[in-house]
Amino acid sequence: MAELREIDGLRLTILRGGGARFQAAVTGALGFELPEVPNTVAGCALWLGPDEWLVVSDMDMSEALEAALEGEHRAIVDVSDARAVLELSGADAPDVLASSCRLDLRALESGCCAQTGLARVPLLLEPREGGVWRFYVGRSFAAYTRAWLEDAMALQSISASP
Amino acid sequence: MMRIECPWCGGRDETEFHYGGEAHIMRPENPDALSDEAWADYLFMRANPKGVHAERWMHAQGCRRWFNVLRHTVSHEVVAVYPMGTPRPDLPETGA
Amino acid sequence: MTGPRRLPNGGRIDRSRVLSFCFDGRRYTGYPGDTLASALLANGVRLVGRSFKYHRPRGVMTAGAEEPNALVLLEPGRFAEPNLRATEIELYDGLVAESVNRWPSLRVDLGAAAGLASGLFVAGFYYKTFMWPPSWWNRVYAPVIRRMAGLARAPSEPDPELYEHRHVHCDILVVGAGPAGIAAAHAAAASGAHVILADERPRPGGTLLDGPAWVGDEEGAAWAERMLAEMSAQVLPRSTAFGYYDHNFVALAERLTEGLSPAERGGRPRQRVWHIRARRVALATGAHERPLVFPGNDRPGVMLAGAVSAYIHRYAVLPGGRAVFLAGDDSVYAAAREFARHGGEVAALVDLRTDSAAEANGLLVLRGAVPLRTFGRGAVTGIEVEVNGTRRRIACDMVAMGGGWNPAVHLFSQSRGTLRWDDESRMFVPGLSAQAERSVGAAGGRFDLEGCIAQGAEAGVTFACELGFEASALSATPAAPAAQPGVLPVPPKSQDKAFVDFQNDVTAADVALARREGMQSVEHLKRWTTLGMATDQGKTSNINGLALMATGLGRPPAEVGHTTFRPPYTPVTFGALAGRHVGALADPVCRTPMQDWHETAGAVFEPVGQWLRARYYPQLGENMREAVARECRAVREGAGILDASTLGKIDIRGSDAAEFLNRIYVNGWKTLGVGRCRYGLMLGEDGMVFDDGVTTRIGEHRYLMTTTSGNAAAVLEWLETWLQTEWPTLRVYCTSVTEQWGTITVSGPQARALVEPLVEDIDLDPAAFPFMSMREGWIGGAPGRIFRIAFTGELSYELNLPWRQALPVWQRLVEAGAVPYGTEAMHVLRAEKGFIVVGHETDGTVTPVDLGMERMVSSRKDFIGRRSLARPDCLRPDRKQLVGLLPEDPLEVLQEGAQILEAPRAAAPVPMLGHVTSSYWSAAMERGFALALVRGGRSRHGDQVWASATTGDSLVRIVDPVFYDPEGTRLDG
Amino acid sequence: MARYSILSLARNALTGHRDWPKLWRSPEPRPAYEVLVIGGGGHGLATAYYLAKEHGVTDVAVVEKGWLAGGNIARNTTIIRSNYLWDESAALYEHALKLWEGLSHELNFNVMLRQRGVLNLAHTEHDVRESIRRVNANRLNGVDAEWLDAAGVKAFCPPINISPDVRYPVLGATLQRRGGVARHDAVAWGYARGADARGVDIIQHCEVTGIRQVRGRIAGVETNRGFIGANKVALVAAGHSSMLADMAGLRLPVESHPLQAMVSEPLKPVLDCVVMSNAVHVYISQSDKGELVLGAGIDAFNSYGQRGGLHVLEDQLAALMQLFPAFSRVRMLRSWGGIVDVCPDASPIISKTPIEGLYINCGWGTGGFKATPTSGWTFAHTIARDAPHPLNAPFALDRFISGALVDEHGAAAVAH
Ligand SMILES: Cc1cc2nc3c(=O)[nH]c(=O)nc-3n(C[C@H](O)[C@H](O)[C@H](O)COP(=O)(O)OP(=O)(O)OC[C@H]3O[C@@H](n4cnc5c(N)ncnc54)[C@H](O)[C@@H]3O)c2cc1C
Ligand SMILES: NC(=O)c1ccc[n+]([C@@H]2O[C@H](COP(=O)([O-])OP(=O)(O)OC[C@H]3O[C@@H](n4cnc5c(N)ncnc54)[C@H](O)[C@@H]3O)[C@@H](O)[C@H]2O)c1
Ligand SMILES: Cc1cc2nc3c(=O)[nH]c(=O)nc-3n(C[C@H](O)[C@H](O)[C@H](O)COP(=O)(O)O)c2cc1C
Ligand SMILES: [Zn+2]
Repeated sequence: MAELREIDGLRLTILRGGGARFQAAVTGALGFELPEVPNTVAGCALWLGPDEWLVVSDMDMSEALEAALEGEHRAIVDVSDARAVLELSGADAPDVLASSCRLDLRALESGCCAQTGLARVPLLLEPREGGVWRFYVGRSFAAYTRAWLEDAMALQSISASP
Repeated sequence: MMRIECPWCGGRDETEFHYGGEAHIMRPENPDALSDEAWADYLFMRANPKGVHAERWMHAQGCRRWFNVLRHTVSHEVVAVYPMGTPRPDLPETGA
Repeated sequence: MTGPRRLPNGGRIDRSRVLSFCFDGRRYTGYPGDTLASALLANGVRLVGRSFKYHRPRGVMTAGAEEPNALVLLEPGRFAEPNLRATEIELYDGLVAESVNRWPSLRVDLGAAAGLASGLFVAGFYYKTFMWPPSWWNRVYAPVIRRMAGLARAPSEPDPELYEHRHVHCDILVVGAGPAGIAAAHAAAASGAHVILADERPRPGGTLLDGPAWVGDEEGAAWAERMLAEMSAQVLPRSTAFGYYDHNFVALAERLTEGLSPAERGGRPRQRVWHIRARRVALATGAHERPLVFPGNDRPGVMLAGAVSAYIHRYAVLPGGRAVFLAGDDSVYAAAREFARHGGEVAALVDLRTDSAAEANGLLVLRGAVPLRTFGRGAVTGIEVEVNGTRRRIACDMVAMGGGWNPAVHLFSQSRGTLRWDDESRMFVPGLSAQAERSVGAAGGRFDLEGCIAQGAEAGVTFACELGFEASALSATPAAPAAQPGVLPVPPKSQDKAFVDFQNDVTAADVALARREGMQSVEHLKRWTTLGMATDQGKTSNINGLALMATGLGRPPAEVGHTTFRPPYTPVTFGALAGRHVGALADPVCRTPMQDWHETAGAVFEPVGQWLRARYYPQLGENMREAVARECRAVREGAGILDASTLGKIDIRGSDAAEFLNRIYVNGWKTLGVGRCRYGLMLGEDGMVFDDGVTTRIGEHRYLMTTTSGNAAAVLEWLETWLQTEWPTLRVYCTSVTEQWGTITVSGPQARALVEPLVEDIDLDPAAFPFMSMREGWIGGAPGRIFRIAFTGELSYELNLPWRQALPVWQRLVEAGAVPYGTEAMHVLRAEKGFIVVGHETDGTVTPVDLGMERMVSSRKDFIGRRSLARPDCLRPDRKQLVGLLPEDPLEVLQEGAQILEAPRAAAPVPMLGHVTSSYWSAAMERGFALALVRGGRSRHGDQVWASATTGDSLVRIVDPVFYDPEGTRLDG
Repeated sequence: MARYSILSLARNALTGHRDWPKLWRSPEPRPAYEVLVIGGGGHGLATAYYLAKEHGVTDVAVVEKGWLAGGNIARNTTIIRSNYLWDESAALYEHALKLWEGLSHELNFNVMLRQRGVLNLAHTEHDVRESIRRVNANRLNGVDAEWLDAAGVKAFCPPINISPDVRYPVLGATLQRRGGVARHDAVAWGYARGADARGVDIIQHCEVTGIRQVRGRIAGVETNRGFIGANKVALVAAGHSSMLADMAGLRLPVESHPLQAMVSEPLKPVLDCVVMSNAVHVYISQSDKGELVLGAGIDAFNSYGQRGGLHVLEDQLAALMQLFPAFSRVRMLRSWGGIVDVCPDASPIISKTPIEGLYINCGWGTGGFKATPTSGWTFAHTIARDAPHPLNAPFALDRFISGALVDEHGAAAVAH
């Protein structure tokens, strides 16, 4: 069994920058330290690159960040619309994912995240508590990604049936 | 299909990467000062060795960072991964 | 009982159910657990196929993946599968199969006439003939050759079934679930490692199921079952590892519906391709038995000895009544004993050697014998052998042969491991590994059961330890018993055909002929004779072929070498490799916020990159030209709206952003004011135009770049590449915001009137909001931006709205009277203005100077591609340059891609001056017009030339490429 | 050279085929040759053949590091066509096609040229435009070319799917009727036999390990079988060109990539023409033996491994499923890879070099099989006369300096 749903209402912000001052200022604004370990999540920030994070929150963080980072070399870019958020859950979710995802899913647990490809679509994968797999995927690709996953779910349930 | 070690994300399948060809080809400081031959050398001429090749890869579906790789062009063995801007590391002779 | 040759008991079949099946129109019965081959043999069917070239009658020769003869077309019709091996098809009720490569029937095959002329049709004969008269080759010979060739008919209907993929990582992959593989998986899994054990067959056990086997005092099959029950490995039956690729990547094809009739499959995916990345791989793929090469060795009824034992034990089928066993190694004795024990009559055990000590259990043994020929019309009725100089003819209905064993080193070799010829055992065995892998059991050249198991377990433990799991040490693998090498073939003396490659009809004489003609390398032998190129890929023939060549050359096999093992190990279905990337899921489709709307509106779409863009919106009764003309008029006379959401958008930030743009674009960026827009052109380092678009300075150190729709990802990567590799010190960040902003272009004299009601805080007055500038504000209740840029030449507002809020604004604009126009009208409108489109006016060979944009090209700075523009070829005055064209017949619309000629077409070759890059009907001018690249065109305005198209040649006049409103008076509405 | 004919075949059948002569000798290398050709692939052998036949230069050796014709000539998908966009290429490939048309007789060796027609499919408006552009250019250059709409494609190639409901529908295609396929190995063997008969020494298992120059002039080559002197050395080593050029201190605008191909199990005739698609990236034909022969694009990275990744084949088959859904249940029998030498402009180099006595022929990338006859013909001319023939003059090394590239990427579809 697996289930797929779309999550609405999250604010997504790309944050770019680096260095101690930057880190400190971000910590001040967000209340937690940005994850420095690649492919991990801290607070509400997901690691995307050595100087790049995705901040996921209920409210717009960009003003606070802009204010805190005044004078720093940084980028704060709202991508709330640019990416759709999907969540796949259920016992079959890993098998559904394995229909196209080439990551070692065994190595992924909550607290991690990974950018990768699924069915030729680039996306960001975040395993969450309770066996939930969250995807952040380019908005224009969302329909295709859903269709792919729904197809994989259907095949999975047929194969699983005796 | 190869597995390539992204210096940030670790080993990922080749399909996540874009290949960038030979590494360490510096864009000339002052192109105008170059002869047509020298410019052609920069633009087109490549080492293309059979053996260990210094090359660039970008983790396109991942962290989107470029990095350098030493890879054997026959065995496809990846013998070193190192950051952009650092010189090619010395290697003990590999028999691969 | 299902067939006269079925034994009353035994076998791993389910006798509780009788299955009925049909072969070549005749009905037979069998049991679950049978293969098509075993069921046919049980029914006494011996003729099952015809060979490729001579159409010789053939029977089942093996019991597995190496079968060269028994090929069938399974389920003619929608579920057709060509060229399957009957030895691998699991029987199901209602199965229908046909033999292949025969006409009109298997028994009476006219193609067998080729066999009569086989004296001519030796290896390589094609190359020596069919050349006279020359015209006959294409008309007569080749079509006949083609009709004769090929095995089964190709399927002709779309595939009703589905295939899927799975990607997994594991610690240890074990290929082959015979004793060695089971032992390896068991030992490895016990350590807690994640182990996958795959076997191509439906049931694990390997050769343990083929004959009597004891592991200690446990019966072999029971041992296998117990071990499997005990271990926590993931077991994949019916899964063939078909390719071993770089970095321990192994691909498997799993057959999910094997043994089920089409009706029983219930929409289940038919096959699944596993992509396994394993940290360690154990190859326990067993060995293939080597046929003997002697005249008449291809008659139906001649089988491999191991297969005879397998048919008895797996399927309770005694494939013959009275048999001659031809032994090239000791394992044939065991098969003969089994045959006799199960009621078969062993007419003789003919040993080609003189020195075997194998136990014959009272069977008649003829030592030092040479098989001379076989007899029989449909199937074998006897064999002649020579023993000590005397010839003996022995009547029989089956000949079981075995020349020794070839380790199944296919995957090992694919992994780039090097093979070693072992003189003692006379076989190629795995030598140096190239990857994290080990061959164990028969695949590694080990043939004693105890040794196979010990070797497997040792590999399992070693792997587990290497990977950091705790595994208990085992007792060491016992020393291998003395090698019992089989025999290698020697060239037979007789004229009768002695087959080496059964499917492709390559005989020992062909090998000798190839040698005499100089085709002495095994690779030449293969390509000259097609040895090893059939659907079995030489599993039974390669070693015999190279051994014959070695003997002929008087060189050791090690020197002669082997041909290359290539994936797949056994054939893999195309559809399975394609997986779910078919039909609607073939390739991602990118959708804009207005995509649903376009679909509802009946738009015709065109692929642009991964997008499907609305090309035009035909209204009732309109053809494309009418629709596009209407859309164009709407823009020129009223207002149109275009969904431009597909344009690439890149947010560029940082204190060095202007410097960065300066290096990327041909033109200068340092003077652009905040809120202003500028058109930019970027080149490859070779000086050729790569992309273009408008970039806007939206803040002190912040720009928004737009790119062409198809190039968005490439441009972002281009920017990142330069930043990361050449200019890491530039303080610039680039972020894609393509899908953040839905983009609606409102264009036409009425544009302002349409936009005005939507905006709350932006003054649209041209004085306050001039051309090539940008304003931020609220649009239709959403925070957005408006750009005054115009690809149509009309007053235009390009609205950027948050993606999810774009559709309502679009709908409001439509309701207010804006006419949606598609990419085709957009192209017409921009071409009227002489604006280029990358991909129309450029093809990777066009510089900005060619496009007449030399004034844009800054001389005060360096930029990517600049130096290339100074190369001699880029300075030629006769380069092709962008011009406009007007057909002398105003009603004519030139063909895009028409070539420009000085004079009407003459005899080829005709010098060409250039070509039409874009051509349309202009509703505004009420005439056809075009853009073109023409040699030295800029200095030729006014000249008449010809446009030469597939549809004919037309007289055209070269003009300035700006056709419409050259002064730009319409920009402000 | 013993001539092949129906009679000779019948005569030999009577004597049990005992008396066929060797196709070529296996001579020991002599100390020196006038011309030494490095590379016993199709192009090297054709070069030697035409040196002897057209220019009377018979003091020639071809040295091959492995078995004769085991490089790309042994592993290509055998597509032959001449419908290239630019005048320079069209002239070159059309000359080749004309030679192909008489080759079996010229060589007295049936190379099994089958002119079944080559379709280059168009799937987007862009493809359509560029296809028509090429058709027009071809016709004006005297190359046969037609533009077919989707219905025309279906009529010419019945098994193809032209439904508009697929992701990349077939909008039309260019057709070159004279295009087709040939038996790749036979081409090399035929040239080898012809060259050998004219006195050329073909030396297999002889690997060049160094190129000796004396005072800026070629003196000969070092090989694993010793030094062989030569007045002129011709590099025709396809995927290994950079390696050899490097031995002479030359850098080339060439990179070596894997290019993969595959065959299906043999089937009764089902596809009578060659179908190529750039946009969805696959090309297919059916051989005389009945296999479907398929290829795709190169693997992205540099390699001398003669193998590539499975994903390339998977993508290619997914593309095929759009074009030929009925082939879904056909099975892949064998896949393999070659090493293709790719130039930045997807055009070859047939050229003198800055080193006196050294000539180079390379950069054919994914598409040199079809050019084999002319590649050899023009190269022989260049070597014998020490000057290019007008046909290959545009394909000199110095075009990379002047910028006069012959860019066949943009419009000429997949360059096979
Ligand atoms: C999978 C694939 C599909 C293709 N499909 C097509 C197609 O459909 N149509 C088409 O026109 N073209 C096609 N090609 C391209 C075509 O095969 C090549 O362009 C052409 O064969 C190259 O010329 P060649 O035959 O001389 O090369 P090769 O056969 O590669 O000859 C070069 C020879 O040089 C030898 N050599 C290298 N180094 C040394 C040394 N140091 N000393 C001695 N000898 C050396 C090599 O061993 C080799 O035999 C394809 C290529 C591949 C790989
Ligand atoms: N000369 C002899 O006496 C002789 C000869 C042959 C075998 N044997 C006996 O055979 C046994 C060898 O055991 P083993 O475990 O090495 O081999 P095995 O033959 O018992 O098992 C190999 C298994 O691997 C499977 N396989 C092969 N290739 C595969 C692939 N690519 N993908 C998936 N599955 C694949 C086979 O179908 C088989 O089930 C021993 O018992 C030995 O005594 C003896
Ligand atoms: C046009 C063509 C057709 C081929 N047909 C077959 C075939 O029917 N069976 C086969 O096993 N291999 C076939 N091959 C592939 C060869 O076996 C071999 O893989 C190829 O020549 C590359 O050599 P290698 O695999 O030894 O490296 C074919 C190759 C080509 C180029
Ligand atoms: Zn990464």
